Amino acid sequence: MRLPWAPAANEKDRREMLRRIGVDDAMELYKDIPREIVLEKPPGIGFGRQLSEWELRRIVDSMLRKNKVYTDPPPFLGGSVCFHTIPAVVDAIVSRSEFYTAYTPYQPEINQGLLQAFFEYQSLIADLLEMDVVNVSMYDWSTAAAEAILAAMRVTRRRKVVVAGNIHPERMDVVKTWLLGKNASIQIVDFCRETGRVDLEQLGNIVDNNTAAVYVEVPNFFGVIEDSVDAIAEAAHKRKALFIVGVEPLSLGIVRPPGSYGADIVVGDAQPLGLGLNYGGPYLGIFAMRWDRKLVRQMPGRLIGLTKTIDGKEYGFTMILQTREQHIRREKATSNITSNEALMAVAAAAYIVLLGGGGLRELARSIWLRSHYAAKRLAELEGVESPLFNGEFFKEFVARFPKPYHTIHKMLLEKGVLGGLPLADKPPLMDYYSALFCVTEAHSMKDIDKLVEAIGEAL
Amino acid sequence: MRLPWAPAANEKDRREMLRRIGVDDAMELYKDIPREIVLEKPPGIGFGRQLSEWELRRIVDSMLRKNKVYTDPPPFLGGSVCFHTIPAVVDAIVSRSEFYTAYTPYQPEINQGLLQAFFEYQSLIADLLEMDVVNVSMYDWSTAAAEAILAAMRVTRRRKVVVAGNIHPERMDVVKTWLLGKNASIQIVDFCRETGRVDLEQLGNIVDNNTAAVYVEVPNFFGVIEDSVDAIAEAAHKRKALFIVGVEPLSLGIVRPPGSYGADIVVGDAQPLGLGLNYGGPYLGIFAMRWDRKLVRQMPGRLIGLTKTIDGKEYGFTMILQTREQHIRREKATSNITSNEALMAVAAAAYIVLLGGGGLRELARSIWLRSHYAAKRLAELEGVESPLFNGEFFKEFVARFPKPYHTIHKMLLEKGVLGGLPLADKPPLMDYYSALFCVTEAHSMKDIDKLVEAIGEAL
Amino acid sequence: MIPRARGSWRQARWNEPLVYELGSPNNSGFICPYSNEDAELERVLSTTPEEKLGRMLRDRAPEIPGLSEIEVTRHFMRLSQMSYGVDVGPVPLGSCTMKYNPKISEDIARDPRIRYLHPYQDPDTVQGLLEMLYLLERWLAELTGMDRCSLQTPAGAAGELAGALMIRKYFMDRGEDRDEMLIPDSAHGTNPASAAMAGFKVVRIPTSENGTVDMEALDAALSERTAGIMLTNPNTLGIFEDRILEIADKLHSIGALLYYDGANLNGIMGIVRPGDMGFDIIHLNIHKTFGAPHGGGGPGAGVVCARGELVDYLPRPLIAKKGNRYYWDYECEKCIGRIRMFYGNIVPLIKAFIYIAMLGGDGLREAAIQSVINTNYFIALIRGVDGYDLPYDPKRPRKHELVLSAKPLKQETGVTAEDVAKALLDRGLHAPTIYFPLIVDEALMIEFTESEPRRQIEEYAAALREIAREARHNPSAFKQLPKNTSVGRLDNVYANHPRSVTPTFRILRRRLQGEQLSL
Amino acid sequence: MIPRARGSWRQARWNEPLVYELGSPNNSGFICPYSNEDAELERVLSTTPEEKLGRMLRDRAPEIPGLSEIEVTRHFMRLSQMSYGVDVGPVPLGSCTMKYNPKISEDIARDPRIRYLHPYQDPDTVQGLLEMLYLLERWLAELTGMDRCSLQTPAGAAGELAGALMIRKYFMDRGEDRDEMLIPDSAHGTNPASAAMAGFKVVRIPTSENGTVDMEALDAALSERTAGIMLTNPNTLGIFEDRILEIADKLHSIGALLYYDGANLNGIMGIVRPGDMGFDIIHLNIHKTFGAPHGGGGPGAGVVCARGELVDYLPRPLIAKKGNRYYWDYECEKCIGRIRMFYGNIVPLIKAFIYIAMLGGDGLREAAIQSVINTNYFIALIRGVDGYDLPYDPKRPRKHELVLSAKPLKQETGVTAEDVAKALLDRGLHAPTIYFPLIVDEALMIEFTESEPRRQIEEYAAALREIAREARHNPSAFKQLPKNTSVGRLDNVYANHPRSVTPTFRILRRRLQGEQLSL
Ligand SMILES: Cc1ncc(COP(=O)(O)O)c(C=O)c1O
Ligand SMILES: Cc1ncc(COP(=O)(O)O)c(C=O)c1O
Repeated sequence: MRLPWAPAANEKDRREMLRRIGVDDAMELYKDIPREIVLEKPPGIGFGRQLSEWELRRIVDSMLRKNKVYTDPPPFLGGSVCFHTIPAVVDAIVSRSEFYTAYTPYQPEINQGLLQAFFEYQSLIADLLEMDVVNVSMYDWSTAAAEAILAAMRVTRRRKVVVAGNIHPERMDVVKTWLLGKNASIQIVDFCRETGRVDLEQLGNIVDNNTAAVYVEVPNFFGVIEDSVDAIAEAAHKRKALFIVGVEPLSLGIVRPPGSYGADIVVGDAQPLGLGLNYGGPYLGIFAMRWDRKLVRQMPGRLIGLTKTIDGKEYGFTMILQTREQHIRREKATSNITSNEALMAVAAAAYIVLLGGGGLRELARSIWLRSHYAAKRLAELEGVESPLFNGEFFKEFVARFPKPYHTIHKMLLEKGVLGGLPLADKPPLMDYYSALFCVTEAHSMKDIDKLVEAIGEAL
Repeated sequence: MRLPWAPAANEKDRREMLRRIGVDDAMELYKDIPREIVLEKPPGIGFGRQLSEWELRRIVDSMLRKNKVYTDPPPFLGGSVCFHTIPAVVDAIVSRSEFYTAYTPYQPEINQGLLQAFFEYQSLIADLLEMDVVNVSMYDWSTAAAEAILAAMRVTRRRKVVVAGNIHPERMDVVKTWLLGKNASIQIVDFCRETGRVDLEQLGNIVDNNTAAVYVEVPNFFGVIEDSVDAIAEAAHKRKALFIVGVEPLSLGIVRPPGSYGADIVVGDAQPLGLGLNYGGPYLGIFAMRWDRKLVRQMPGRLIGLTKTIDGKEYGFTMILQTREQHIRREKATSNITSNEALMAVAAAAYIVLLGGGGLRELARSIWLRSHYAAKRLAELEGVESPLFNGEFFKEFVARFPKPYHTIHKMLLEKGVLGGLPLADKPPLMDYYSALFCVTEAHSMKDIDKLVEAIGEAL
Repeated sequence: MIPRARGSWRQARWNEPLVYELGSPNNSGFICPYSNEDAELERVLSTTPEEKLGRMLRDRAPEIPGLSEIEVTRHFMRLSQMSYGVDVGPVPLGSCTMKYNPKISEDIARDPRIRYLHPYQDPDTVQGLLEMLYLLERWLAELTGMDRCSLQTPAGAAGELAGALMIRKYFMDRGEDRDEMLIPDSAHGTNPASAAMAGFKVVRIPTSENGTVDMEALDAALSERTAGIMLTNPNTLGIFEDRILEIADKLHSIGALLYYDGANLNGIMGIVRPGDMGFDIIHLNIHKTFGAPHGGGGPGAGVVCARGELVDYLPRPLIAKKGNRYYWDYECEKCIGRIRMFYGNIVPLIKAFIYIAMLGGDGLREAAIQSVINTNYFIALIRGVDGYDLPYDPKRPRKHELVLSAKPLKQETGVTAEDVAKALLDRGLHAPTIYFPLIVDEALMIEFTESEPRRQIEEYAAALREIAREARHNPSAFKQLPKNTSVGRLDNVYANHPRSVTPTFRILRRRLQGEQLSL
Repeated sequence: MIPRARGSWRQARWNEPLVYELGSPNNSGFICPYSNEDAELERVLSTTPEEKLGRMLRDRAPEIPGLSEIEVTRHFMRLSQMSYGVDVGPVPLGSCTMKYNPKISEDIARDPRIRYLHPYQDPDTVQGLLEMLYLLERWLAELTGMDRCSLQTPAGAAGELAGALMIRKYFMDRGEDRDEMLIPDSAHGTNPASAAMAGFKVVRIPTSENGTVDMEALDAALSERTAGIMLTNPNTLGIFEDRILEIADKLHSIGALLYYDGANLNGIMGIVRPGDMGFDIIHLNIHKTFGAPHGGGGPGAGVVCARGELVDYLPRPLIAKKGNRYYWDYECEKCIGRIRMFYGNIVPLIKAFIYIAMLGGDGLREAAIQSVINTNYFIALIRGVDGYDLPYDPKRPRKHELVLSAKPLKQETGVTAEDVAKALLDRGLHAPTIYFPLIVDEALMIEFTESEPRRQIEEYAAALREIAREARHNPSAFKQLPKNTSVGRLDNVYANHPRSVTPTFRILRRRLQGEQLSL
């Protein structure tokens, strides 16, 4: 059988190699495996035989044809992940095979390009967040949040964690899972039904001297921007707890960066920065910390730093502070992470510099305008509360309808419109009448009008 | 206005640059243009304003949605261009931007990679054809054929050209157009209605001492393989005319190469070697010659050769025999060609070595088997003559139906089957009842059965 | 006649500045979609974000350089030429299974019918993708001898964490207080780290002379506190744990579980299954074994599979099928919950689907066999070369990888494994994994996988031979290597020193502005 | 603190053998589709190709090396790193308009809804593509002031040939025997070559001191034999022919025609139109002006346009629209026929569509203006640098390009334009076009287009300045340059010598086997 990708599989080479090894048959190399568990023949997986590229393409095509792609109008689904546009140059860059077929740059001298790109990613995100230290990636926002809380527990040696009740429910789940082995106590803070914002007073009461961290998202699950961040920071810091903030990075084109209001650790997801939706992944967990020895020594994940050659003449980049990591510190490591989402960091870096600070602001403004336009237009429909919460929002907002949303949603689908995210089964709202909409730069006014019109017809 | 691709367009830079130039306004740089023809405003072309990538994507998408792509089954359309499969690695290679954004390698030292790839293309095609010298490309098979005839006229200083009447009609047109200014006399040789092959006797009679060249295609327009190539070569050479052969390169996996039967010049198209259909182009005109001073000095187009560094230590590649070309020889050049289809040569080289000699043979066999299967299955239908010609064929064949083919074709389209090429308006056959089918490695037996069944229903 | 060579290998070197030196916050290569509507929007809304954001308004645009598209392109193209992946040369990092990544998967993974799918789209609108994931799940379960797999874990380590948490929860649910996880000293660092994250105490099991788990030490470690053992087999020495069935019995007999670190599956896939060895939970590294590229560190994908009642503990949702319809099964009575958001790293998973689909079971087995031939062929070529040792029963065939020791070389010449690595780089060959596993001094851990051409393996062996020879003649020269990479040997002390460590440009900027920053 | 630089630029160097040395005819990285059916097919057909092909059977597989996919990938990836395009650095070749090629066009051009279309598909099944081509044709006609365009010509030179043949046929149809084509001595080589291919005698018109057509010489050349003139404007010196209206009058008044070589349109698009200058037929270089990449020599696309009655002579088919339906108009009473098969080089044409669609008329004009600013900014930077001259009225602003002469440098130091070119390469900067146009001694013809960053233009000027300085100190060193490219200066004599010229491996092989081959 011919392995199309593997050259040595040709018969002549194989024979000669076996001869040199000193065996007649390759199976002799497996003779140390207990006989009773060696398979007589390989499992019949795949499609029963080797496929050519063309056969594979046709099979895949026949499957993918069953997927429905919404681009006209683009999806209005919210839920932390939204439909954004991706500049073609970003894809061209991550399609460079020196990048995507590289391993972790353990040998920095031969991977300076990759390392520089990572360093630039870290630096650009740092400036976006106004934080000092950024790692090269966590898996996604949710694991970044979990790791942030774990780090805070290590830094403070405390076990109580205060979490805003209006964060994304899946992130809440992930945090709970990751803390399963840590004997942690997670305390949820209510949110205000009017504004959609966290209940500041309750938060102040819950945070105490056992509290390792306070975790808040800005904007939160409802798209609402927490505006008492300074007060929250103070509440946390007063008790020597760490203030962890989750952010949507594009919002930072116009929204205050967490570094400016006292965040100790910042997490988020770089998906909006040029990454494909890809049905949920790969995305890129952002993880940043203040410049603080105690904090940074507890940082999970990989860090790239600037350095120089041993002769002092040239600059270069290399992995730094590796003693935090599992391959050296093993069970005492700050995290078990090794493979991460590095390539996505290259994409995000390319995306950010293509826009620049000015472009980021422009884009954030445009998203703000469009999402507010959508909210306003929906509010014009009879019986629709839009936005449901009166806290100022960015990109996503909840609307509440006079009839169960899932029936509206179905009717929209039939019209080729992928509407908002039904919140019937989504904590923290669990409301049959509400949906979470996301409107981005991908939506023209006409797209939004189309949505509103289609909902109008469905009401 | 922001030019997204052009950096210097920012206002500050522009102002400073103008100052350095010494003008206040960029339009001063145009003051030598007669006032009366300077446009007051640019033409309102495009979509009336600058578009973002996303807007462009949506517009293009709305257009492309109107195209119908046939992949299940793949098209059965013949006509010199057929549906073939393209290995993904070929695309990955021509997507390397050092390749596709390079210019003609006038500076060889900085473009060794490109030059080596070109040299390899030339070498691989040479071995496929068993010819000695191959240029880096002509536009397509038709212009390669025209250039071959022009070269033959220069070599022989004769004006009569003998062309087989069963070549592709568009190539016939192109040859006629290109000879428009050359006072040439083109003589067409009939073909045999039984075999589909050129009338050897008539050919022998037409070729005379004024004949510059005899041009034959193997396989010809009908897919039929001329089998008297040795005799044709002899007929031409006896009169000191050049023998020019047009070939389909994949056929050479099993069909005798033209170098083995005395061809002086060989032309063809490398489209089957990993190039997309792309609705007609870009393709890649193959052009090859025997090792003969008189011939090669008349070669059109670009040639790459192996050489060494001036210190003699390393090998390298560079453009050779440039004195034939227009930039040096001007009106005495062997051709006016400069931009060509070079990138496609890289694709073809990658394709050829991915297959190797063995793979090429395997593939050619498979195509032979499939096309013969299709012809045989069609023949089983009542009243269908398939193949119409009894000469042995490769890949393409003509079938004749008991009712006008275009009505059958329409019915096939309705079933999602892109049938054979209607020959009603195609010289040299001009037959309402016939169509030219092409069957390749892309067609499974099931695909072919589907075609046959659909035709059966349409009869 | 014509000379047959070019000069020695040299990596591209561009004196490419940081983006901060190239761009300015006023530049941009981005045109915002529908920007012609913005004025109209402000009119309709009769307000602006500046007005409404109040105290949460960012006072000015982020201080981030903007570049035009040509500058972005050139910058990253140049950086890419200063990088090195398996597409340009061998990267025989052991434990990392850097195999060739078929181009067809890159192509398909870019299909808009995957890329544009929102994770919250209704399942009925993504049936094609779910079908692929479903088949993949079935194939992986079959290949490993497990019952069900969760595709959610984004990497091997996350799979380990999931597995460790499953074990933890399993015993919690049973009311058993087992808090010890046994881990061989040859194990990958993620194993103990994951176990610790799940709240286990790690009990280190030594490796015996023949390179496998020391059975006496194992016996000694077993107790009613033992929750399980984390093993990889073949282990990180490339040696198959031939007493695996015995180990499984021992653990199971005291009610403990076996976790399989699937990073080393490549040499045995299609030949022997972890399930048949007795493992209860396993993870697989999609980006290692199944031809999805590593991306300079990621994205990868882990898949965690389980047998029997442990299936209930797998992270949810699981991909499932009812009739002809595919869906996500969220049912989670005992499960550990979610390891991350959504369903997993879809893109690498699709690549694994393609890899398996194209090879089939036979092809996977062939790939495994070829990878083992390559390992042992290399051993045959390097055997007897002075300077390198093959510790732990050198006669025993290795599987996917091998671990050499450069200790003899170091003792003789002072040239270390790291120096050898740099000398390899200097020849355009990526270095092996060095200093791992920890139980081998001056370790050089080498894995060619099935992808490397024979010629390349021979070249690699020849390079190591040459390096050993040169080390004897001129050992001091090694400390200056590499020279042919885009930059020379880098200063690790400076890189990590509290007063010079520079993880972002922001820190550099602050230092340049005179701040004394120390970590 | 941290050093601010890397070492000087170095191109990647891989000692990469020819594919002939890498592969063998028995290897292959290709799996033939449906090969499982082949046996069945032979059975059904009860024959084989070997049996049926008879004397036309190739006796054995071609002697062509086969490589696995990883080997193919690595080979060409390495070769690509030893290549240089506008995506990695400036390629300011004059006359070539190497501008940035937006990535979005690469992306769209790969769409299966373009790529999989067969040229003989029924027009009703390709309406979307035809719509794009139709719009493109309309836009180009509007931009140039022409009535109709044929998209068929695959390059500029083919456009010229088409145009020259149109002129020839036009006069043939009118029974006029005009066989002379006037061409300035500054013209691109394709102009005379195309005219000659169309059967014209070329009459050379000299350039006057101010860099434009010598009007007296033109007057003297005009006669009843004059078929027309082929001009490019701005001309190859980058100078606008300011007396173009007069020239047009002169030609038209004797019944002759004007052909416009559109290669130099970039600096004036959206500002002035060839049609308004009086041209009757023009071609456009899609790959120059409209952002389709050059591909190392191609594919490009030419478009040939005409006004008035000359429209009838355009190559057919033309893209057309009736009602809402797009179609190919084959009607050809007077037309010259086909210049090539099918409809043109669709892929570059689509890229031009995208380029124009995204910029719009305003954007095209902005691009033109920026390109002219870049040219004149560079002139301002280089003015007064010893060693280089700007011949032909140095005060006059240039448009898309400029032509320097390195004659002073050569006279002073012996360092030629070619040496300057190699010294630029050595700095990682692609050289300009050298020794063209022929009317400038030691010509350095430079075109930055709108794409080059200001910084890059400054770097280029600085490099030329530095080179001139070094030439004075150490002229002999220049003959050894370049050193930093993947290979050193190549031997042209050897390359072209009849006894060593080697255009294919086949010839090398035969020489190695002892044949004495001379050309
Ligand atoms: C043996 C072993 N186990 C586990 C892992 C962890 O896998 P991942 O990098 O996917 O998290 C690795 C790889 O780094 C490994 O080599
Ligand atoms: C001025 C000029 N005219 C004509 C051409 C010919 O165009 P093409 O290369 O597209 O055939 C060129 C380019 O080479 C050119 O620079």
